[in-house]
Amino acid sequence: MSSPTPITIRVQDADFDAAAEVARLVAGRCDIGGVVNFIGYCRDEGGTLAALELEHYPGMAEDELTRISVDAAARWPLLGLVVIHRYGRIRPGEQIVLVACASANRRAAFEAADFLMDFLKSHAPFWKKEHRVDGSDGDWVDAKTTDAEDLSRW
Amino acid sequence: MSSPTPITIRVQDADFDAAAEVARLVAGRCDIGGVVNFIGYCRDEGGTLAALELEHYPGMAEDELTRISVDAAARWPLLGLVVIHRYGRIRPGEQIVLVACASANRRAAFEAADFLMDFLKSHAPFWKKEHRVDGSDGDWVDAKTTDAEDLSRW
Amino acid sequence: MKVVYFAWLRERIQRPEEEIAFPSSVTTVREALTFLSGLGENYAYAFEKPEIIRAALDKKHVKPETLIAGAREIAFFPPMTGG
Amino acid sequence: MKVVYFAWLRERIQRPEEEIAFPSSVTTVREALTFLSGLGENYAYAFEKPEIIRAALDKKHVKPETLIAGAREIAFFPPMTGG
Repeated sequence: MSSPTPITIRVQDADFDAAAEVARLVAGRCDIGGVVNFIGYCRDEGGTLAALELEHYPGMAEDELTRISVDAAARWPLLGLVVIHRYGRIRPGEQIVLVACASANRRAAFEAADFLMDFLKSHAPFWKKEHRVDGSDGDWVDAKTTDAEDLSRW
Repeated sequence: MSSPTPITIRVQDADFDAAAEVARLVAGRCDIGGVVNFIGYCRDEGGTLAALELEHYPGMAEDELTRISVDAAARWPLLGLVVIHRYGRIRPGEQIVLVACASANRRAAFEAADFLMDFLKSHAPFWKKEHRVDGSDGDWVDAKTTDAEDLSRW
Repeated sequence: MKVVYFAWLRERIQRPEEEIAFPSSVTTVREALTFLSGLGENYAYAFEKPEIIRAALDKKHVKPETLIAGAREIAFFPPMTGG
Repeated sequence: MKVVYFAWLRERIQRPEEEIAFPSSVTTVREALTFLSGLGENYAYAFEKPEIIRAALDKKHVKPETLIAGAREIAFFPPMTGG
Protein backbone atom coordinates (compact mmCIF):
# COMPACT_ATOMS: atom_id res chain seq x y z
CA MET A 1 0.00 0.00 0.00
CA SER A 2 1.78 3.15 -1.17
CA SER A 3 -0.95 5.57 -0.04
CA PRO A 4 -2.53 5.51 3.41
CA THR A 5 -6.11 4.28 3.69
CA PRO A 6 -8.61 7.16 3.82
CA ILE A 7 -10.29 6.88 7.23
CA THR A 8 -13.43 8.73 8.30
CA ILE A 9 -14.47 8.66 11.96
CA ARG A 10 -17.51 10.45 13.31
CA VAL A 11 -19.17 10.44 16.74
CA GLN A 12 -22.44 12.36 16.54
CA ASP A 13 -25.96 12.62 17.89
CA ALA A 14 -27.43 13.11 14.39
CA ASP A 15 -28.48 10.20 12.23
CA PHE A 16 -26.24 9.24 9.29
CA ASP A 17 -26.71 8.35 5.63
CA ALA A 18 -24.93 5.04 5.01
CA ALA A 19 -25.45 5.23 1.24
CA ALA A 20 -23.80 8.66 1.08
CA GLU A 21 -20.82 7.32 3.04
CA VAL A 22 -20.42 4.35 0.68
CA ALA A 23 -20.80 6.67 -2.33
CA ARG A 24 -18.02 8.84 -0.93
CA LEU A 25 -15.78 5.78 -0.38
CA VAL A 26 -16.04 4.65 -4.01
CA ALA A 27 -16.37 8.07 -5.72
CA GLY A 28 -14.01 8.40 -8.68
CA ARG A 29 -12.22 5.13 -7.93
CA CYS A 30 -11.99 2.06 -10.13
CA ASP A 31 -9.73 -0.06 -7.93
CA ILE A 32 -12.39 -1.05 -5.37
CA GLY A 33 -13.76 -4.55 -5.82
CA GLY A 34 -16.13 -4.58 -2.89
CA VAL A 35 -17.55 -2.61 0.01
CA VAL A 36 -18.85 -4.30 3.15
CA ASN A 37 -21.15 -2.10 5.13
CA PHE A 38 -22.61 -2.91 8.55
CA ILE A 39 -25.44 -0.87 10.03
CA GLY A 40 -26.43 -1.53 13.64
CA TYR A 41 -30.00 -0.68 14.66
CA CYS A 42 -31.82 -0.16 17.94
CA ARG A 43 -34.20 -3.08 18.58
CA ASP A 44 -37.39 -2.79 20.60
CA GLU A 45 -36.65 -6.01 22.56
CA GLY A 46 -40.04 -7.53 21.96
CA GLY A 47 -41.87 -4.24 22.33
CA THR A 48 -40.51 -3.49 25.84
CA LEU A 49 -37.93 -0.87 24.86
CA ALA A 50 -38.91 2.78 24.29
CA ALA A 51 -35.39 4.03 23.60
CA LEU A 52 -31.71 3.52 24.25
CA GLU A 53 -29.65 6.26 25.84
CA LEU A 54 -26.14 6.11 24.39
CA GLU A 55 -23.54 7.68 26.66
CA HIS A 56 -19.99 8.23 25.43
CA TYR A 57 -16.67 9.62 26.58
CA PRO A 58 -16.11 12.65 24.33
CA GLY A 59 -12.66 12.71 22.81
CA MET A 60 -11.78 9.20 23.88
CA ALA A 61 -14.59 7.75 21.72
CA GLU A 62 -13.15 9.38 18.59
CA ASP A 63 -9.60 8.43 19.62
CA GLU A 64 -10.49 4.77 20.16
CA LEU A 65 -12.44 4.49 16.90
CA THR A 66 -9.46 6.02 15.11
CA ARG A 67 -7.01 3.67 16.81
CA ILE A 68 -9.11 0.60 15.94
CA SER A 69 -9.48 1.83 12.35
CA VAL A 70 -5.76 2.45 11.89
CA ASP A 71 -5.17 -1.05 13.26
CA ALA A 72 -7.65 -2.53 10.73
CA ALA A 73 -6.04 -0.58 7.87
CA ALA A 74 -2.65 -2.01 8.88
CA ARG A 75 -3.98 -5.60 8.98
CA TRP A 76 -6.01 -5.59 5.74
CA PRO A 77 -5.38 -3.88 2.38
CA LEU A 78 -8.25 -1.44 2.67
CA LEU A 79 -8.94 1.32 0.16
CA GLY A 80 -11.25 3.21 2.48
CA LEU A 81 -12.90 2.93 5.86
CA VAL A 82 -15.75 4.73 7.61
CA VAL A 83 -16.90 4.39 11.22
CA ILE A 84 -19.80 6.47 12.54
CA HIS A 85 -21.21 5.99 16.03
CA ARG A 86 -24.16 7.91 17.40
CA TYR A 87 -24.81 8.97 20.98
CA GLY A 88 -27.87 10.32 22.78
CA ARG A 89 -31.42 8.99 22.74
CA ILE A 90 -32.06 6.47 19.99
CA ARG A 91 -35.43 4.83 19.39
CA PRO A 92 -36.19 1.33 18.09
CA GLY A 93 -35.65 1.05 14.35
CA GLU A 94 -33.11 3.89 14.30
CA GLN A 95 -29.50 3.49 13.21
CA ILE A 96 -26.78 3.39 15.90
CA VAL A 97 -23.53 2.55 14.16
CA LEU A 98 -22.04 2.29 10.68
CA VAL A 99 -18.87 0.48 9.64
CA ALA A 100 -17.95 0.46 5.95
CA CYS A 101 -14.79 -1.08 4.48
CA ALA A 102 -13.69 -0.86 0.85
CA SER A 103 -11.06 -3.13 -0.65
CA ALA A 104 -9.90 -4.54 -3.98
CA ASN A 105 -10.63 -7.87 -2.38
CA ARG A 106 -13.91 -9.09 -0.96
CA ARG A 107 -12.48 -11.17 1.88
CA ALA A 108 -10.41 -8.26 3.24
CA ALA A 109 -13.48 -6.02 3.33
CA PHE A 110 -15.56 -8.66 5.18
CA GLU A 111 -12.86 -9.46 7.72
CA ALA A 112 -12.01 -5.83 8.43
CA ALA A 113 -15.66 -4.84 8.97
CA ASP A 114 -16.22 -7.81 11.26
CA PHE A 115 -13.01 -7.03 13.20
CA LEU A 116 -13.96 -3.34 13.55
CA MET A 117 -17.37 -4.23 15.00
CA ASP A 118 -15.87 -6.72 17.46
CA PHE A 119 -13.26 -4.24 18.72
CA LEU A 120 -15.59 -1.27 18.68
CA LYS A 121 -18.07 -3.08 20.96
CA SER A 122 -15.49 -3.80 23.64
CA HIS A 123 -12.97 -0.94 23.28
CA ALA A 124 -14.86 2.17 22.24
CA PRO A 125 -16.19 4.08 25.30
CA PHE A 126 -19.95 3.90 24.72
CA TRP A 127 -22.57 2.66 27.17
CA LYS A 128 -26.22 1.86 26.55
CA LYS A 129 -29.04 2.46 29.01
CA GLU A 130 -32.51 1.12 28.35
CA HIS A 131 -35.64 3.22 28.71
CA ARG A 132 -38.69 0.99 28.96
CA VAL A 133 -42.07 1.41 27.34
CA ASP A 134 -43.71 1.28 30.81
CA GLY A 135 -41.90 4.53 31.71
CA SER A 136 -39.35 2.98 34.05
CA ASP A 137 -35.66 3.36 33.56
CA GLY A 138 -34.35 0.02 32.54
CA ASP A 139 -30.88 -1.22 33.30
CA TRP A 140 -27.59 -0.36 31.78
CA VAL A 141 -26.90 -2.98 29.11
CA ASP A 142 -24.40 -5.55 30.34
CA ALA A 143 -21.35 -6.36 28.26
CA LYS A 144 -21.95 -9.77 26.76
CA THR A 145 -19.58 -12.58 27.48
CA THR A 146 -19.71 -13.34 23.74
CA ASP A 147 -17.95 -10.00 23.11
CA ALA A 148 -14.79 -11.40 24.68
CA GLU A 149 -15.18 -14.59 22.64
CA ASP A 150 -15.59 -12.54 19.48
CA LEU A 151 -12.33 -10.74 20.22
CA SER A 152 -10.43 -13.96 20.72
CA ARG A 153 -10.99 -14.74 17.03
CA TRP A 154 -8.51 -12.04 15.96
CA MET B 1 -38.36 -18.68 13.41
CA SER B 2 -42.14 -18.72 13.12
CA SER B 3 -42.29 -16.69 9.89
CA PRO B 4 -40.18 -17.47 6.85
CA THR B 5 -37.38 -15.06 5.98
CA PRO B 6 -38.40 -12.53 3.31
CA ILE B 7 -36.11 -13.20 0.35
CA THR B 8 -35.66 -10.91 -2.65
CA ILE B 9 -33.74 -12.19 -5.68
CA ARG B 10 -33.19 -10.15 -8.83
CA VAL B 11 -31.12 -10.77 -11.96
CA GLN B 12 -31.14 -7.64 -14.10
CA ASP B 13 -29.14 -5.54 -16.54
CA ALA B 14 -30.12 -2.30 -14.80
CA ASP B 15 -28.13 -0.86 -11.93
CA PHE B 16 -29.53 -1.18 -8.40
CA ASP B 17 -29.96 1.09 -5.37
CA ALA B 18 -28.42 -0.69 -2.39
CA ALA B 19 -29.73 1.90 0.09
CA ALA B 20 -33.30 1.42 -1.13
CA GLU B 21 -32.93 -2.35 -0.69
CA VAL B 22 -31.65 -1.97 2.87
CA ALA B 23 -34.42 0.54 3.62
CA ARG B 24 -36.95 -2.00 2.39
CA LEU B 25 -35.41 -4.75 4.56
CA VAL B 26 -35.74 -2.73 7.76
CA ALA B 27 -38.92 -0.74 6.97
CA GLY B 28 -41.43 -0.86 9.82
CA ARG B 29 -39.41 -3.41 11.80
CA CYS B 30 -37.89 -3.01 15.25
CA ASP B 31 -36.48 -6.52 15.65
CA ILE B 32 -33.47 -6.08 13.36
CA GLY B 33 -30.18 -5.49 15.17
CA GLY B 34 -27.94 -5.30 12.13
CA VAL B 35 -27.74 -5.37 8.36
CA VAL B 36 -24.63 -6.49 6.52
CA ASN B 37 -24.53 -5.31 2.99
CA PHE B 38 -21.91 -6.26 0.38
CA ILE B 39 -21.61 -4.41 -2.92
CA GLY B 40 -19.28 -5.83 -5.57
CA TYR B 41 -17.85 -3.38 -8.11
CA CYS B 42 -16.17 -3.68 -11.49
CA ARG B 43 -12.47 -2.79 -11.16
CA ASP B 44 -10.40 -1.33 -14.00
CA GLU B 45 -7.49 -3.71 -13.33
CA GLY B 46 -4.85 -1.01 -13.27
CA GLY B 47 -6.47 0.93 -16.10
CA THR B 48 -6.40 -1.97 -18.61
CA LEU B 49 -10.09 -2.91 -18.43
CA ALA B 50 -12.73 -1.00 -20.43
CA ALA B 51 -15.66 -3.16 -19.34
CA LEU B 52 -16.77 -6.56 -18.15
CA GLU B 53 -19.35 -8.49 -20.13
CA LEU B 54 -21.46 -10.50 -17.68
CA GLU B 55 -23.11 -13.52 -19.29
CA HIS B 56 -25.70 -15.52 -17.39
CA TYR B 57 -27.96 -18.53 -17.81
CA PRO B 58 -31.48 -17.05 -17.67
CA GLY B 59 -33.76 -18.92 -15.33
CA MET B 60 -30.99 -20.98 -13.79
CA ALA B 61 -29.30 -17.84 -12.42
CA GLU B 62 -32.47 -16.85 -10.50
CA ASP B 63 -33.04 -20.46 -9.40
CA GLU B 64 -29.50 -20.85 -8.04
CA LEU B 65 -29.56 -17.51 -6.21
CA THR B 66 -32.88 -18.52 -4.66
CA ARG B 67 -31.57 -21.95 -3.67
CA ILE B 68 -28.44 -20.44 -2.06
CA SER B 69 -30.58 -17.84 -0.25
CA VAL B 70 -33.03 -20.41 1.11
CA ASP B 71 -30.03 -22.40 2.31
CA ALA B 72 -28.61 -19.32 4.09
CA ALA B 73 -32.00 -18.56 5.68
CA ALA B 74 -32.09 -22.12 7.01
CA ARG B 75 -28.59 -21.88 8.49
CA TRP B 76 -28.82 -18.44 10.10
CA PRO B 77 -31.73 -16.67 11.87
CA LEU B 78 -32.17 -14.01 9.18
CA LEU B 79 -34.96 -11.44 9.21
CA GLY B 80 -34.50 -10.54 5.56
CA LEU B 81 -32.21 -11.20 2.64
CA VAL B 82 -31.62 -9.54 -0.74
CA VAL B 83 -29.45 -10.75 -3.62
CA ILE B 84 -29.22 -8.73 -6.83
CA HIS B 85 -26.85 -9.70 -9.64
CA ARG B 86 -26.45 -7.72 -12.85
CA TYR B 87 -25.63 -9.01 -16.32
CA GLY B 88 -24.56 -7.32 -19.54
CA ARG B 89 -21.82 -4.74 -20.07
CA ILE B 90 -20.54 -3.22 -16.84
CA ARG B 91 -17.85 -0.55 -16.72
CA PRO B 92 -15.18 0.03 -14.05
CA GLY B 93 -16.61 1.65 -10.95
CA GLU B 94 -20.11 0.28 -11.60
CA GLN B 95 -21.93 -2.05 -9.22
CA ILE B 96 -22.17 -5.76 -10.14
CA VAL B 97 -23.72 -7.55 -7.18
CA LEU B 98 -25.53 -6.81 -3.93
CA VAL B 99 -26.00 -9.13 -0.96
CA ALA B 100 -27.80 -7.77 2.11
CA CYS B 101 -28.64 -9.78 5.23
CA ALA B 102 -30.69 -8.55 8.18
CA SER B 103 -30.70 -10.27 11.55
CA ALA B 104 -31.38 -9.61 15.23
CA ASN B 105 -27.80 -10.67 15.67
CA ARG B 106 -24.70 -9.12 14.10
CA ARG B 107 -22.70 -12.33 13.74
CA ALA B 108 -25.50 -14.11 11.85
CA ALA B 109 -25.77 -11.24 9.37
CA PHE B 110 -22.00 -11.21 8.74
CA GLU B 111 -21.71 -14.96 8.33
CA ALA B 112 -24.74 -15.27 6.06
CA ALA B 113 -23.56 -12.45 3.74
CA ASP B 114 -20.08 -13.95 3.54
CA PHE B 115 -21.54 -17.42 2.86
CA LEU B 116 -23.87 -16.08 0.16
CA MET B 117 -21.00 -14.38 -1.67
CA ASP B 118 -18.83 -17.53 -1.50
CA PHE B 119 -21.58 -19.76 -2.87
CA LEU B 120 -22.82 -17.25 -5.40
CA LYS B 121 -19.34 -16.97 -6.96
CA SER B 122 -19.00 -20.68 -7.57
CA HIS B 123 -22.62 -21.86 -8.00
CA ALA B 124 -24.57 -19.11 -9.72
CA PRO B 125 -24.30 -19.37 -13.52
CA PHE B 126 -22.58 -16.09 -14.39
CA TRP B 127 -19.42 -15.66 -16.45
CA LYS B 128 -17.25 -12.58 -16.88
CA LYS B 129 -15.44 -11.60 -20.07
CA GLU B 130 -12.96 -8.75 -20.12
CA HIS B 131 -12.99 -6.01 -22.72
CA ARG B 132 -9.67 -4.20 -22.78
CA VAL B 133 -8.99 -0.50 -23.08
CA ASP B 134 -6.81 -1.20 -26.14
CA GLY B 135 -9.90 -2.45 -28.01
CA SER B 136 -9.03 -6.13 -27.88
CA ASP B 137 -11.30 -8.71 -26.37
CA GLY B 138 -9.64 -9.91 -23.24
CA ASP B 139 -10.03 -13.36 -21.81
CA TRP B 140 -12.87 -14.92 -19.95
CA VAL B 141 -12.12 -14.53 -16.27
CA ASP B 142 -10.82 -17.78 -14.79
CA ALA B 143 -12.44 -19.20 -11.69
CA LYS B 144 -10.00 -18.62 -8.86
CA THR B 145 -8.63 -21.53 -6.92
CA THR B 146 -9.38 -19.46 -3.80
CA ASP B 147 -13.10 -19.78 -4.59
CA ALA B 148 -12.93 -23.48 -3.77
CA GLU B 149 -10.97 -22.71 -0.60
CA ASP B 150 -13.59 -20.14 0.40
CA LEU B 151 -16.32 -22.77 0.04
CA SER B 152 -14.49 -25.28 2.21
CA ARG B 153 -14.98 -22.89 5.14
CA TRP B 154 -18.70 -23.66 5.33
CA MET C 1 -32.71 -32.62 -26.57
CA LYS C 2 -31.96 -28.90 -26.38
CA VAL C 3 -28.25 -28.31 -25.73
CA VAL C 4 -27.05 -24.88 -24.54
CA TYR C 5 -23.55 -23.49 -24.18
CA PHE C 6 -22.18 -20.52 -22.26
CA ALA C 7 -19.09 -18.30 -22.16
CA TRP C 8 -16.06 -19.64 -24.04
CA LEU C 9 -17.81 -22.96 -24.75
CA ARG C 10 -20.45 -20.97 -26.68
CA GLU C 11 -17.73 -19.01 -28.48
CA ARG C 12 -15.75 -22.09 -29.45
CA ILE C 13 -18.79 -24.05 -30.62
CA GLN C 14 -19.99 -20.85 -32.32
CA ARG C 15 -23.60 -21.22 -31.31
CA PRO C 16 -25.55 -20.60 -28.10
CA GLU C 17 -27.83 -23.62 -28.43
CA GLU C 18 -28.93 -26.40 -30.72
CA GLU C 19 -31.20 -29.44 -30.87
CA ILE C 20 -29.26 -32.72 -30.64
CA ALA C 21 -30.72 -36.21 -31.02
CA PHE C 22 -28.37 -38.20 -28.80
CA PRO C 23 -28.04 -41.86 -29.79
CA SER C 24 -29.52 -44.32 -27.31
CA SER C 25 -26.00 -45.35 -26.25
CA VAL C 26 -25.62 -41.90 -24.62
CA THR C 27 -27.15 -42.20 -21.14
CA THR C 28 -25.09 -39.92 -18.89
CA VAL C 29 -23.94 -36.31 -18.91
CA ARG C 30 -20.35 -37.50 -19.43
CA GLU C 31 -21.38 -39.56 -22.43
CA ALA C 32 -23.30 -36.62 -23.87
CA LEU C 33 -20.17 -34.46 -23.54
CA THR C 34 -18.03 -37.14 -25.22
CA PHE C 35 -20.58 -37.47 -28.02
CA LEU C 36 -20.63 -33.70 -28.61
CA SER C 37 -16.84 -33.45 -28.64
CA GLY C 38 -16.86 -35.78 -31.65
CA LEU C 39 -19.11 -33.51 -33.74
CA GLY C 40 -16.28 -31.48 -35.23
CA GLU C 41 -13.12 -29.49 -34.61
CA ASN C 42 -14.91 -26.63 -32.85
CA TYR C 43 -16.60 -29.11 -30.48
CA ALA C 44 -13.33 -30.95 -29.87
CA TYR C 45 -11.72 -27.58 -29.02
CA ALA C 46 -14.60 -26.57 -26.73
CA PHE C 47 -14.46 -29.83 -24.79
CA GLU C 48 -10.69 -30.39 -24.90
CA LYS C 49 -10.51 -30.29 -21.09
CA PRO C 50 -13.65 -32.19 -20.12
CA GLU C 51 -12.62 -32.30 -16.44
CA ILE C 52 -13.21 -28.55 -16.05
CA ILE C 53 -16.58 -28.44 -17.85
CA ARG C 54 -19.70 -28.05 -15.70
CA ALA C 55 -23.16 -29.22 -16.71
CA ALA C 56 -26.79 -28.59 -15.81
CA LEU C 57 -29.92 -30.61 -16.62
CA ASP C 58 -33.09 -28.53 -16.80
CA LYS C 59 -31.19 -25.68 -15.11
CA LYS C 60 -29.89 -27.70 -12.15
CA HIS C 61 -26.22 -28.50 -11.55
CA VAL C 62 -25.46 -32.18 -12.24
CA LYS C 63 -22.49 -34.52 -12.05
CA PRO C 64 -20.94 -36.31 -15.06
CA GLU C 65 -22.55 -39.61 -14.05
CA THR C 66 -26.08 -38.18 -13.89
CA LEU C 67 -28.52 -39.83 -16.32
CA ILE C 68 -29.89 -37.51 -18.99
CA ALA C 69 -33.11 -39.46 -19.67
CA GLY C 70 -36.21 -37.31 -19.28
CA ALA C 71 -34.41 -33.97 -19.33
CA ARG C 72 -35.54 -31.32 -21.82
CA GLU C 73 -32.40 -29.20 -21.72
CA ILE C 74 -28.74 -29.89 -21.06
CA ALA C 75 -26.25 -27.06 -20.55
CA PHE C 76 -22.46 -27.06 -20.66
CA PHE C 77 -20.34 -24.22 -19.32
CA PRO C 78 -16.98 -23.33 -17.78
CA PRO C 79 -16.56 -22.81 -14.03
CA MET C 80 -18.66 -19.86 -12.97
CA THR C 81 -17.14 -16.45 -12.25
CA GLY C 82 -20.01 -14.33 -10.99
CA GLY C 83 -20.08 -12.16 -7.93
CA MET D 1 -6.41 15.36 39.19
CA LYS D 2 -9.66 15.43 37.24
CA VAL D 3 -11.65 12.25 37.80
CA VAL D 4 -14.53 11.36 35.44
CA TYR D 5 -17.20 8.67 35.72
CA PHE D 6 -19.51 7.13 33.14
CA ALA D 7 -22.73 5.11 32.96
CA TRP D 8 -23.80 3.50 36.25
CA LEU D 9 -20.60 4.57 37.96
CA ARG D 10 -21.60 8.18 37.29
CA GLU D 11 -25.14 7.48 38.50
CA ARG D 12 -23.98 5.80 41.73
CA ILE D 13 -21.40 8.46 42.53
CA GLN D 14 -23.98 11.08 41.54
CA ARG D 15 -21.58 13.29 39.66
CA PRO D 16 -19.97 13.13 36.23
CA GLU D 17 -16.59 14.49 37.31
CA GLU D 18 -14.68 16.06 40.15
CA GLU D 19 -11.26 17.29 41.12
CA ILE D 20 -9.46 14.93 43.52
CA ALA D 21 -6.11 15.53 45.24
CA PHE D 22 -4.84 11.99 45.62
CA PRO D 23 -2.44 11.47 48.53
CA SER D 24 1.13 10.69 47.53
CA SER D 25 0.65 7.08 48.63
CA VAL D 26 -1.71 6.59 45.63
CA THR D 27 0.56 5.75 42.70
CA THR D 28 -1.42 3.31 40.50
CA VAL D 29 -4.86 3.19 38.91
CA ARG D 30 -5.83 0.40 41.32
CA GLU D 31 -4.76 2.49 44.30
CA ALA D 32 -6.74 5.46 42.97
CA LEU D 33 -9.84 3.25 42.72
CA THR D 34 -9.35 1.95 46.24
CA PHE D 35 -8.89 5.50 47.54
CA LEU D 36 -12.09 6.69 45.82
CA SER D 37 -14.11 3.75 47.12
CA GLY D 38 -13.34 4.99 50.66
CA LEU D 39 -14.84 8.45 50.07
CA GLY D 40 -18.38 7.49 51.08
CA GLU D 41 -21.25 5.07 50.66
CA ASN D 42 -22.02 6.11 47.10
CA TYR D 43 -18.36 5.55 46.13
CA ALA D 44 -18.24 2.21 47.94
CA TYR D 45 -21.39 1.17 46.01
CA ALA D 46 -19.97 2.36 42.67
CA PHE D 47 -16.71 0.47 43.14
CA GLU D 48 -18.13 -2.59 44.94
CA LYS D 49 -16.90 -4.88 42.16
CA PRO D 50 -13.51 -3.36 41.34
CA GLU D 51 -12.59 -6.31 39.11
CA ILE D 52 -15.12 -5.25 36.46
CA ILE D 53 -14.27 -1.53 36.47
CA ARG D 54 -12.27 -0.20 33.51
CA ALA D 55 -10.08 2.88 33.59
CA ALA D 56 -8.49 5.38 31.23
CA LEU D 57 -5.68 7.87 31.80
CA ASP D 58 -5.88 10.94 29.57
CA LYS D 59 -8.44 9.09 27.41
CA LYS D 60 -6.37 5.94 26.87
CA HIS D 61 -7.26 2.51 28.26
CA VAL D 62 -4.96 1.52 31.13
CA LYS D 63 -4.46 -1.46 33.43
CA PRO D 64 -4.88 -1.38 37.23
CA GLU D 65 -1.11 -1.38 37.73
CA THR D 66 -0.49 1.63 35.48
CA LEU D 67 1.08 4.61 37.29
CA ILE D 68 -1.08 7.72 37.42
CA ALA D 69 1.76 10.24 37.84
CA GLY D 70 1.68 12.96 35.17
CA ALA D 71 -1.86 12.29 34.00
CA ARG D 72 -4.33 15.18 33.90
CA GLU D 73 -7.49 13.07 33.80
CA ILE D 74 -8.45 9.64 35.10
CA ALA D 75 -11.71 7.98 34.04
CA PHE D 76 -13.58 5.04 35.57
CA PHE D 77 -16.37 3.21 33.77
CA PRO D 78 -18.12 -0.15 33.40
CA PRO D 79 -17.35 -2.52 30.50
CA MET D 80 -18.30 -0.81 27.25
CA THR D 81 -21.48 -1.70 25.38
CA GLY D 82 -21.32 0.32 22.16
CA GLY D 83 -21.90 -0.96 18.65
